[in-house]
Amino acid sequence: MNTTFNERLPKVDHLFIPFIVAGDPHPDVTIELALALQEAGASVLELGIPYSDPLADGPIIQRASQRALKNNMTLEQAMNLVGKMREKGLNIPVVVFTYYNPVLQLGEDRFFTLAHKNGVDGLLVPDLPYEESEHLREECQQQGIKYISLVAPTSSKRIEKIANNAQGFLYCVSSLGVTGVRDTLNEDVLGFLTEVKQYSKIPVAVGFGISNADHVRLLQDHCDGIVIGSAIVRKIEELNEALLLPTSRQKALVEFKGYVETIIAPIKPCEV
Amino acid sequence: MNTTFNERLPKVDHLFIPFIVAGDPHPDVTIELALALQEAGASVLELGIPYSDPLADGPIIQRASQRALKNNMTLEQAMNLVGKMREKGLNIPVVVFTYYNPVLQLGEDRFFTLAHKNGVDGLLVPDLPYEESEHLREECQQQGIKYISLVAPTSSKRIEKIANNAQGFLYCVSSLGVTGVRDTLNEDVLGFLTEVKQYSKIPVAVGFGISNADHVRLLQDHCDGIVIGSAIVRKIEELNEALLLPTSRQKALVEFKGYVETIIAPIKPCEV
Amino acid sequence: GRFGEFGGKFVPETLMQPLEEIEIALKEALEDDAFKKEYFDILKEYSGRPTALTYAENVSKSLGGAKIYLKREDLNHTGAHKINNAIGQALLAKRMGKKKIIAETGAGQHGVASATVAARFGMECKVFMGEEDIARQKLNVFRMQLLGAEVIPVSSGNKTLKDATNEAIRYWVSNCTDHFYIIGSVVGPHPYPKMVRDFQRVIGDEARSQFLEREGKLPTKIVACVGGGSNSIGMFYPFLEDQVEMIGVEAAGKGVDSDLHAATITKGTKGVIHGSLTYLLQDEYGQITEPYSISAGLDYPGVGPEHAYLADTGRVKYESVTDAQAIEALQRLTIEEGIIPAIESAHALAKTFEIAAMMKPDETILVCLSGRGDKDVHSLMEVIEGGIEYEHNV
Amino acid sequence: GRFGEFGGKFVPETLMQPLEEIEIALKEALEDDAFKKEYFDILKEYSGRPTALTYAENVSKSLGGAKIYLKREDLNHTGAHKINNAIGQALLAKRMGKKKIIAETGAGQHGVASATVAARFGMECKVFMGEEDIARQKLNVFRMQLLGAEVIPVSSGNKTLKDATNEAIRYWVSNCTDHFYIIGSVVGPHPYPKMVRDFQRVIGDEARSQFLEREGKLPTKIVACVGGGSNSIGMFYPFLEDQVEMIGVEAAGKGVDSDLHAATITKGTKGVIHGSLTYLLQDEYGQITEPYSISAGLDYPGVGPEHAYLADTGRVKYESVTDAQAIEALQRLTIEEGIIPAIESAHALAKTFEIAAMMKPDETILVCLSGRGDKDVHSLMEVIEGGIEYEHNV
Repeated sequence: MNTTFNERLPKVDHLFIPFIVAGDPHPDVTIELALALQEAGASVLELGIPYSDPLADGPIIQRASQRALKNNMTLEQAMNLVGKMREKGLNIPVVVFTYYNPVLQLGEDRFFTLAHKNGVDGLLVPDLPYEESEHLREECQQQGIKYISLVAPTSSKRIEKIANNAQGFLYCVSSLGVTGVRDTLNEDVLGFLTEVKQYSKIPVAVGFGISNADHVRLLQDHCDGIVIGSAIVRKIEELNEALLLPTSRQKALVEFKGYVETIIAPIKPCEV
Repeated sequence: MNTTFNERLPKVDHLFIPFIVAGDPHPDVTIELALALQEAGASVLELGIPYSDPLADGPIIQRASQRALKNNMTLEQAMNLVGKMREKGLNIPVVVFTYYNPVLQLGEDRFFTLAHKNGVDGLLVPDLPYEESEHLREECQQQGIKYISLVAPTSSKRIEKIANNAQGFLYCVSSLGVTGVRDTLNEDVLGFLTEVKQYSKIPVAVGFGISNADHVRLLQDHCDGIVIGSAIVRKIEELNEALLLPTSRQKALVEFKGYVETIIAPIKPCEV
Repeated sequence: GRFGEFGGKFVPETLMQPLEEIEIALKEALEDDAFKKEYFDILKEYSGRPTALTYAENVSKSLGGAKIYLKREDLNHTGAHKINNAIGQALLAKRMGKKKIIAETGAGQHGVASATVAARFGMECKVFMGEEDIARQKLNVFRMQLLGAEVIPVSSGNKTLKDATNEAIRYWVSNCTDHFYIIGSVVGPHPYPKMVRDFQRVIGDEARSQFLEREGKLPTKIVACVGGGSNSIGMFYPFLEDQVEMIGVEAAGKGVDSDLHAATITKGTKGVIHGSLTYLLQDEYGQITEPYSISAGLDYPGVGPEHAYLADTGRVKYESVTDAQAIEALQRLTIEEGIIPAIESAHALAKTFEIAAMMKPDETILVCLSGRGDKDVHSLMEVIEGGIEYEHNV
Repeated sequence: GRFGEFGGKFVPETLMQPLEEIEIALKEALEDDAFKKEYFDILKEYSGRPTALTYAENVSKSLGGAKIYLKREDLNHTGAHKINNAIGQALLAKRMGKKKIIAETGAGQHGVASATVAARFGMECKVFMGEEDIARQKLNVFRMQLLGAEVIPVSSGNKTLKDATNEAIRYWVSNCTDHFYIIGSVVGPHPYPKMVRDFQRVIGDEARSQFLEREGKLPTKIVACVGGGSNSIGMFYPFLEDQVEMIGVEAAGKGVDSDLHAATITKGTKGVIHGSLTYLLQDEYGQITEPYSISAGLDYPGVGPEHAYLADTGRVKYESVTDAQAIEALQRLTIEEGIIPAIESAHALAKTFEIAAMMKPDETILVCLSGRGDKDVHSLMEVIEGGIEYEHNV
């Protein structure tokens, strides 16, 4: 059990976990972006499912969701998109990041069928906290899908119980608030990460607001992985038109990959 | 006592009591209008004092008041205007028609001084009913000024007491409502007049809404006098510009006199 | 029908008999337990009385003086004390067999109250309103229409409250046999000033017993705004025999030394307006002059004759407050207590705040919050340009 | 934290601890007599409770069926039931030492209530409001600003209530350590649906004892409108164990068979919205769809989870009423009873009138008049073009 995620996980000092939204700016482009991220050194791909009411997300990912929804992206289509990524050579673990309602409407059985069929390795549901996720967590465990748990700066006494039951990697929310680019990170996060690492038996990744190489440098000695979402999605938004035009897409993908490499330079992965 | 009014009163079958507003359209013109009315057969002149809030008046007399107020007409000036009318040959009794507030502000002493000086013979205060007028009525009596009382269709049991104390002539309000031109008169007025005449020891005049010769014809056998206000004031309004221009004034006065004569034709006065 | 020398019935003869009928009917009604029960039941079950007595704790503490209590007439159905009187008069009209009512209105509050009771009692209702006021108070016009009333535009004079009242009286003269005229304040010919007081004294009666229950004593001072003066008479009357200082607050507009104010008692002279001898704003010739106040409800050139009497006897002191002071008080109560008062009531508040600050913490002031300020928010949006500059100084 | 399968806490991990703190504080508060006394004292002395129970005699008689009683939440301070809950939550926030509050608002009623209690308790207040709603409700925006609140325009999504709620939650996630989020209806994550119910049950508790006093028995049926559903839960809850039929009325907008409605229970499916498992309007992929109703207060794609539960158990029936039916009911109550109801409440009235006509005169209906319609007069002016066509048929 639980082999796929771990088998696919590169053996690196620091996990680099990029986030993109399925269908932004177009389903075909999402595949190319995933492959570019793998080339840039991604250890795990977090694939966001666009949602009408993304409570935990800031404006950048909200806008990306809106673009993807205009492309009629759904949870099912996004999981099938992972299958196409696999066909095109994506080897790293893929975690589907989705609000709970689309999963509920799709149905758990259908979700797992699609996950197995398409090589989806993990599931992260930002609005399904520990108490509400018990059933889905167990199902995931039985189905060999990593259910990714989050801990937040407010979690306090909850950290231990969440860490004890976490799978894949433990996602530490860097600070209060929703996803988004932040200019500075509150250094309180370092103590928080230290505390979380005491309880965690699996890699501890940190996300929310990590936007540049300085942030990465600040965090790298205090965690096992770094999630970068809004900074990447903002770059995709910036390259939106170029990515959509077949004639300029390759050039845009190169720029995209270079941008990502710059951010994660401090933890440039090398096999260990 | 009480000689002036009666001395000046023409001996006719039917009193014709026209109403005009002092200062409308101009003080000088008011004098000319008064003289024209005398020529047309007026038995008594009712001279209206313009007031800011003429509660008992309809739109025609309201507008005339506004015009007169713009000419800065006041109660005192209006009474002095009567003096000038006398100088120019006005012989018939003059009753000042004024709301109570201007009298109150002028003061009773000053009012009587001005009345005597200018040959004012009577006073009619439309908002000073029997119960409120006791003091002023007595003062008038002592000063030889006729205090004109009104009875209305709603007066019922009050008619007798009002009639018993009436002086000069008793003013019957033809119908419910304020002054104004009416197309038709309610024939209920005939019974009302008959009732009033039972109690009255002095001439009974009827007013409010009497607008044309047909009205006069209807009423002439049931009363001793007829008050015509709004119909005359409306004609003055119509002739406003012509009356104001010295070059056209005489022609307008002739037209005015003709109009008045037409209305009162049924009771064309002849000395008895 | 007099309060000292003030009051009376200065009306056309046509109205004398109708007024006498009202006087007789009123006297009988007020002696009839069934009538009183119906009146108080409707006040309770329809209008939501008793209205609350609110301790304005934040303002009292920030001023550092007397404890201020608000009598919350704003919580009445339709949002002001006007409904107390409209209910009473409509019940009297019903008792007299009149099924058509007339009312005058300035800002529209009494018009809405009259239209409301007309709907409730199945009566026809005509509301006279100046064309100027109609243009300024479109929403209240629509409220009245929604309630089934006919709003009759008045184009005479300055097209505001005084003219609407004139026109309502004129209409009444023409239709007095089957119409009942519901006057909105303690003005007009006798018995109106007394009748409106009788139907508004519930404010003071309630406040007196509520205050005794809460504080165990009577208030040191009582403050209320005075336009025609119905909320203030309603508040003052039940305390007249008590050792309580009372202050009526008139609208000083742009200042009592300017021509733009409505401070009738402060600056007016004796005269007759709308059937009653009282203080009014007039020129030396007795022509009534136009008042001015930011508050449509205080923008009236006369005042109830009983106030004139209470001013002359010295039992009640009358002072005045400018537009600017009223706006400041409105904002202060809003931001410190979460209550948006009517701009009329804000005049009483401004005076209250001024004197409370000079009083001791064991002293108390009872102030009549005669209505809610929702109706004024639109005007305030225009006055308070660039948002709220008033500082929150709790 | 569930009502059957409904409810729960579907929120980001960051909010789990703050929610637990609220849950604990709420439990302690509701067991603390001093807290309850303060809550009830403020309801009475500040908001004017108990609100009246009005027998709608004219409408009852013109329909010829059941006697209709109105629970008059429109007479509350600020004009709707929203203040009951805002007072309760603000007191809880104070107890928890939080001096900053957040609220979301659609038409502005809850925003005004929150701004009001913030002023009263000396708290800082941010109100999130969709840009569309801000444009449509300028006066309520100014009321909130006058009360010292900051109105934060929300430009995400369709710029209405759902989006304002999303944005309020996002802001709360960022500021949960020192901010208290006052949710305006029985929605959101546990313990909000329970807490809001606990602070709104005063409606039903009062109505139950008032009704027993007036009629000597319980009502045959109870009707209330359901958007999020706070006035209806507040009304229904104290009667759940009684033999009383209850009907919640949703907004059918242009018709439940069109795409333009907000009939969540009638036409929705189970899902998660704003932290709670309930019925909602969504597409087959779980994307929440935009609701529609003429009534901003019912224009919400979800519904309180307790309503979902009461619908599933069959204890309460949920039906729906169109825009046109609601407008007609609003006009009917206005013209026959002199009470302008909120367009939200008019939905409950439309259903009430429909069923009352089929009931016997010895039967009774209790309906929650959740708010006053002054706020809707402006919109109605646009809807009812050419004046009132509805016939007065008393």
